[in-house]
Parts: sequence; structure tokens; C-alpha cells
Amino acid sequence: MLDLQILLIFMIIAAVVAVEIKDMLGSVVAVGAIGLGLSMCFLLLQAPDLAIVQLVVEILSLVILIRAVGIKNGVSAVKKRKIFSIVSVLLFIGLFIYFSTKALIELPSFGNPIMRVAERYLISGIRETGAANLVSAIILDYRAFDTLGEATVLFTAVIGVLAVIRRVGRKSK
Amino acid sequence: MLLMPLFVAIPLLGAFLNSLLGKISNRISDFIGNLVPAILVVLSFFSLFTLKSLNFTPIVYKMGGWVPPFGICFVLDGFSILMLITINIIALTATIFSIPYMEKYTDKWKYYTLFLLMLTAMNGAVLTGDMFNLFVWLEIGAISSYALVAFGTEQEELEASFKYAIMSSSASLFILIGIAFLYSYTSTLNMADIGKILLEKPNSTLVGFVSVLFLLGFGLKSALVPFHSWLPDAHPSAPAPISAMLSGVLIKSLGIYALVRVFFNILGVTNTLLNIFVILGIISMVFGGLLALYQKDLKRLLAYSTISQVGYIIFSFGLGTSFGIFAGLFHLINHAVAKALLFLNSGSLVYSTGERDLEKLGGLKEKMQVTAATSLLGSMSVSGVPPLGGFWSKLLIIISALNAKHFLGATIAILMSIITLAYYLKLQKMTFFGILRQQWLNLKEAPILMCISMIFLAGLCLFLGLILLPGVKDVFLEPATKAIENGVEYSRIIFENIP
Amino acid sequence: MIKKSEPGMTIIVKTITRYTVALILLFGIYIVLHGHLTPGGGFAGGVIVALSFVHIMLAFGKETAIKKMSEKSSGILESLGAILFVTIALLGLTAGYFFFNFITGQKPLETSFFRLFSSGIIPFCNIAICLKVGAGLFGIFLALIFFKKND
Amino acid sequence: MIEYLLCLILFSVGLYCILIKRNLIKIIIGLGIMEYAVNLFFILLGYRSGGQFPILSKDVFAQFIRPDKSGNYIFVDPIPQALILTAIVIGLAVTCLLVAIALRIYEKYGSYDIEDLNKLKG
Repeated sequence: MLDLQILLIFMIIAAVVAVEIKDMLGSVVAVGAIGLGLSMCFLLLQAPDLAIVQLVVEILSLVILIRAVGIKNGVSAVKKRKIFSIVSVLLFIGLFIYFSTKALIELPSFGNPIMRVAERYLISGIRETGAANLVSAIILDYRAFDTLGEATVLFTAVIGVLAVIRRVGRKSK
Repeated sequence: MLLMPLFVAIPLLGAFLNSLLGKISNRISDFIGNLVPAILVVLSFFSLFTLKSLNFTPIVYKMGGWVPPFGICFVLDGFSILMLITINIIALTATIFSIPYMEKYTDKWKYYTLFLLMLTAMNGAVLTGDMFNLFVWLEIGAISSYALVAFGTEQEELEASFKYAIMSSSASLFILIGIAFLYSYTSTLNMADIGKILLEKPNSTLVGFVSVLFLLGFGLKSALVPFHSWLPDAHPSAPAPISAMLSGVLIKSLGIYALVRVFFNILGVTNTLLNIFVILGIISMVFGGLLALYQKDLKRLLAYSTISQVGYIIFSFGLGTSFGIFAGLFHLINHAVAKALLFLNSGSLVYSTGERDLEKLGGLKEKMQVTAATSLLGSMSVSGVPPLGGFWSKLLIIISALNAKHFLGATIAILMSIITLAYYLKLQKMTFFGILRQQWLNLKEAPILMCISMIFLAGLCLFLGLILLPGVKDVFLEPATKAIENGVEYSRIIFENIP
Repeated sequence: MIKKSEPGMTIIVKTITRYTVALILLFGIYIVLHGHLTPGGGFAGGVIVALSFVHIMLAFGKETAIKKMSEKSSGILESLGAILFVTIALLGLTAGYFFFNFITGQKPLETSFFRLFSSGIIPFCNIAICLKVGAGLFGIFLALIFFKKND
Repeated sequence: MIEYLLCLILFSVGLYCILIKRNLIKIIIGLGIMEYAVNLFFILLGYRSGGQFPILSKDVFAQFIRPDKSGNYIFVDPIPQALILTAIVIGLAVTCLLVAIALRIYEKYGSYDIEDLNKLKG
């Protein structure tokens, strides 16, 4: 799928820009570009549910990140980075990619997954759950317990943010 | 067995009710916060007896009524019930301890809500039989512990929580990549199903790569040495009952339990993997112990000692023999109880003196008898002084190391337990013995509720040795050892027991 | 950053938001209710609903947004949505298993396949998730955006 | 095979940013990029060439009733889509919490750089 590869290359370039750019606001906008590129990828990979959720979640996290960066002192101080740490990180990443390619060869090739369990969902999904959108059939009926965990994650994040943000932590003794 | 989903439903309902009603008064959030762990302790003992009546064949609960490979299933076997009991008992003592202790913090209901969510995550992670579900519960436990570590909103706590959050969520991402590889290779997410298919496709390099990813991910969550640097900052800065839960059960249920379940029961354990466990265990033992000697801060010393004891547990699991697994499990329980007690003691010290630095404390024995006595019991149990539980488990670890011909490991284990004894004696001397300073003259003992929970845990430390008696052993430790020892047979046993 | 004369953005943005907010809210509710027929569902719809409140706040400033949904009510709504979701799950226990689809009992009737309430608990779960996600994210947004430094 | 590699390269860019950068916001951005890459990797594994998105419409369903059950429709694998919906919202939750902690650190220290936060002795 050539169009997917072009989109992926665009996202990698945007990621490198987001990492290396000095101006903070610029890197936040670059992350926004990656998120929207990801939403495009989901559309190309026939996943409309995810495209909507990714797009909308991307907007919200962009607004929050811009608030955190603030407009005033947008430049991140440039420190002399130790060469040793860069080399060791790049070595680790090289090892990671090398071994993952050796593992990737064993996976079924791109485009034809073995769908042992998914086949049943596709065929008898609508008969057993009545939902035409099979992805929401899986989310809310076959694997509804994941979605309960999912709702709890968001609930924890809300309470966690409220706990971290509160003005005074300890009552003065 | 109808009760298994209640292990997750009750604390979840408690958390949501608490966030609804807890704002009204601290009394209500105290009540909900303590009622839920009490119910869960009763529930876990009840399910232990039902499991015993079925002589410990695993119970499989189909979530939503779907047969396992097509839906999520809960699996209750010897190892899960052992973890459930330890988690819920220590959670109950932590909530009783936090009734008076958390009065010093604002917004008590937020503390209880996050505490109950962390408890849900641990119960869910220990019970689940589905890989992605395990990842979701890991995430919930992690996110609630980030917020709880930063609950005091002081400088160090915020930095420690940020560092812990970054390391822990990148570990979760490595685990998610591992699950992605496993899903694509076996096209199922059910643990038993993955085990079955991996048996049919033996010795593939993909399983090796996925084992490395999981070792990285779960190793960071259980603070093994190369990835331990978040623990000495995160645990001391959390409120005392939370650091008791973190050191006592969170790194054990989300870290060590998941590591052992995935490697022993699903991916299958090869000799190279066992050797890696042994090496990591030894390094953690040595590293944690030596660093603990130089700590000036009370809670940082306890945090480094946690790393060292986790090293003991991983070392004994790495031996691979059933005796080694038995000793590892026994040490896991002993350390959970004793370390929770020690962190609660440090909490009561901070509550009355407000001081964590060992130099400024001294001779508190006269003023705080209960804390002094229980802290002595806890320290002696971790460092392995005879009558207490810790001695038996360290003894078993050393014996199993000798049986398994790991002489180097056995000698290091003996050396490190001497060093452990050294830094705990240092801790006792600097805080409780010695001359009493002027500023602590009018010091009073910690409130009664704190003393109750500390005395209960100290009693538990004292009588944990009895677990080795033949009658009691077969109920608690033997089924758990068999559950792990089955190894890759896990998938056949699970598929036999689907209702 | 925002000139302090009156809260919110310029007059142009305010007039536009007066019209678009209702549409965004309507679109979010559509996505939730048709979660099992068309792409989207509880999460996407909930986030869109939260974004419509965020839209009001960015355009009109905090006070008007607080009138629409104050911090206290967003907390209450969120916990109610979560409790509704867990009770739906617990109701499944009555018919056998934890998340059992007790309305259709795993055998929905063929005639109702493409209708609105065709698949048992799925629409109600979607509504519960939308409540929770919408109120929760709005609560996060309120806390993060209007977090004033005390010095 | 190339798509998987490009996705893993995107993951390593995020990993590089976390391990090297000193600024708190850059680290949060690095974590976000890693999450995007892992979500994309999961969906790439579930793609079926020539497949259609797994939502049945009336006419597609009409073909379903035919004896050979699935007609000539090939669908994409729906399971990764269900899992990644969860992973995206987990990513949002972690990002919100990290931004909240970073805001509080910024309030206490006046800067986002790790060098000033020298209290950590890992």
C-alpha cells in the first residue's frame, strides 16, 4: 500500500521535527500533525471507528498540551548533550529494530492475518449481539469487560488530575 | 462460581460511590474506604474454601457468558487465590491505618477513590485470564499509583511521580508491543489459548523476542535492578499507607505475579530464561542491599531494601525447582507483610515527629512503645531472625539454592541477609534506641487505629512461620506452587475446566 | 494572551460559536446513539460532547461555561455515568454472567437488526459511557485550563 | 513488511526523545509519539488486503443469509480495532495526568528543565 507508506514517512519526518525543534509550540503542533496523520492511516486501514476517536482525542490533547506549553517562553533551553548518552541510546534502538525485524519475518505477511477467533465474530456477530457495527459488538458484548476497565482508566485519570492539581496538599500542622 | 466478578465489581462500585458521596464528609469516605476491603477479605477467604472443596482445580468464569477464546475469562487457581488473600489483607490494614493518618492531607475522598481503584486493578490483574485485560488492569494500577505518589504535591513528590510515570508507561508500551506480536502470531488473546498454540509451534525466535519485551516491561514494574531507579524516589514520597501498598503488594501483584504467570504458564520457561532470572535476582539482591546501607532517610532505606528482597524472590523463582518456587512464594508473602508493617511504622513516626531523617531521631523507645515494638518485629522478620516468618523463607531459599547446585547464589544470599540485618539494626539504633533528644520529650504515641493495624501486621509477621505446618501448607502454598509448576500444562488444565 | 477586558475571544468567534456549539453537541449525541449501527460509539460521542463544552469555554470564558456545567455537576454526572455502567454489568449477573446481554439473551430477534434499540445492553452502555467520558474530560479540562498560579 | 518497519522507526523516534531530551514537555511528546506508533502497529497487524471495514449494512446482510454464510465479502480483523480504542483512551489519560504533574512542577520550579530538578537521586 504505497499511500500508507508515504503517510508513514510523513509521520516519521513530523516526529523528528517534533523532537528536534527548539520552539515548544512548534513541536506541539508537529505532534498534532502526527496525530492527524495517524487518523488518516486508520481510515486507509479500514478502521473508521478508530479514525473518529483518534481525531477527537487528538484535538483534546492538543488543546491541553498548548495550555501546558503556554505562549510566553516557548524556547527550550539547549544544553550540551553528552555524546555518550546519544550513542548508547542509538545502539539500544538499533538492537531493538534488528531483533524486531528477525521476529517480524515470522509473523504472517502484511495484509493476510490469521483470523481464527475474528472469523467467528464476523460471521455470527450480528446474530448473537444484534449490533451491525461489529467493532462495537466486540467492545460492548464479547469483550465488554475491557470497556469496563477502559471506563475505569478514564475515571482514574480524572480523579488523579483533580488530586494532583489541588491547591494545598498537606494541612499546615 | 458466582462470586469471582465481585472481586472487581465491589471495589469499583465503592470507588464510584466514594467519588459521589465522599465529598460530603470524611466520615462517609472513611466508612466506604474501609468497608470494601473488609468485604473483599471475607470474599477471598470464602473463595479459598470453595476452591479447597474442589481440591484446587482452577475455576474458569466466562465473562458475559462467552466461551473463553471468544470472550474474556477469569481464572481462579492456587496462585491467584494466594495473591488475592495477601492483597486484600494488607489493603484492609492500610485503610485502617489511613483513617487518622490521612487527616493531615486535604481531600480525603480523592485518596480513598484512588486507593479503591488501585485495589480493583490488583484484584483484576491477579484474576484475569486474558492478555489484553491484564494490560488494561496494569494501566489502571499504574495510573492510580502515579496520582497517589504525587498526593502530597510537594516538590520531590511531583518529580518522583513524574519520573515513575514516564518509566512505567514506557514499560507498559513495551508490554503492549509484546501482546501485539503474540496476537498476530497466535490470533487469540486468551492466555490458555496462546499457550496451546505456542506449544504447537515450538522454538520460534518470535517467542524469544516477545520474552525479552515482557522481561523489560514486567521487570521495570517489579523494580529489578537495571530498571529500578524509579522506586527509591517514588515509594518514600508517597503517603505511608500508599508506600506500604506499593512496596508490599503492588510491585508483587502487577510485577512479579504477571512476570511469573506469563513466563511459567504461557511462554514456557527455557534454561536461558531461568538463568536470566537468577542473574537479575542476584544483582538486585546485592545492589539493593549495598545501597540501603548508606541511606540517611528512613523511607529511602526501606525502598532500597524492597529492591533487595525482590531480588531474593526472583532468584528463588529462577532456580526452577518446585522447592525454589515454594520458597519464593513464601518469601513473597513474608516480605509483603513485613515491608507493609515497616512502612506503616515510618508513617506513624512521620505522623508524630514529622521527621524522616535518621540523624534527627533517637531514643523514641520510651515515648512510642507500640511503634518501637512492631518496628523491631518487622525489621527482624525481613532480615531473617529465627522465630519470625522471614527467617524460614530465607532459610528455604538458601536450601533450595543448595539443592539446585547454585552455590554462588546461596553464598551471596547468606552474605546479603547479613548485610540486611546490618542496615536494619542501624535503623533500629538510630530511631528507637540511644538518647532521647529534647524536642521529642513531649512526644505522644500514634493514634489508636494506627496502633491496631500495626499490631495486627506484627502478629501476622510472628505467626507466618506456622504456615509451614503440614496442614496449613497444603491450603496456602502447595496449590500455588503446583499452579506455577504446571508450567505450560496451564492451557490444557484450563480448557478441561471450562463450564 | 487573552486581553483581560472581557472574557473569551473576539466577537466574531462568539457569534460563530453560538451556532456551531448546538451542532457539535447534536453530532456527538448522534454518534453515541447510533454507536452500534454506524462507526463511533460511547467514547467518540462522549469526547465530542466534552469538546462542545470546551468550545463554549474557549470562546466565552470560564463563567458562561460554568453556568452550563459547573465543576460539581460534572463530577456528579461522571460518577453517575460510571455507576450506571457498573449496574448494567451487575444486572447481567441476574441472568447468569457478569456482562451478560440480559435484554436479548444472546439471541436478538431478526426483525430488529438495523433498528435503534436492536442489540440489548449496547445502546444503554453507550449512553452510560458517553455520560462518563463527556463529564470526566470536561472536568479534566476545567482543572487544567484554569489552573492559576498562586504567586 | 515495510509498513511494520516504518512503524517501529516511529516508535524509536519517540523512545529516543524520552531518553535524550531534558524538557518535561518534550518527554510527554515523546511518550505520545510512542503511543501513536504502538496503536498503529497493532492495526497494521490486523489489516486484510482488499478487506472492508467490519460494519454490516442491509444489503451486505442480505448476502449473509445465503447458505455459504459470508457471501464474497472479506472483512478487516475487528479485534485489534476494539483493543486500540482502549489503548487510545489510555494514552489520553496518561497524557492528561503527565501534563497536570508537569504544570505543578512548572509552578514550583518556574522551568520545565530536568537539570533544575536536581533533588532526584535515583
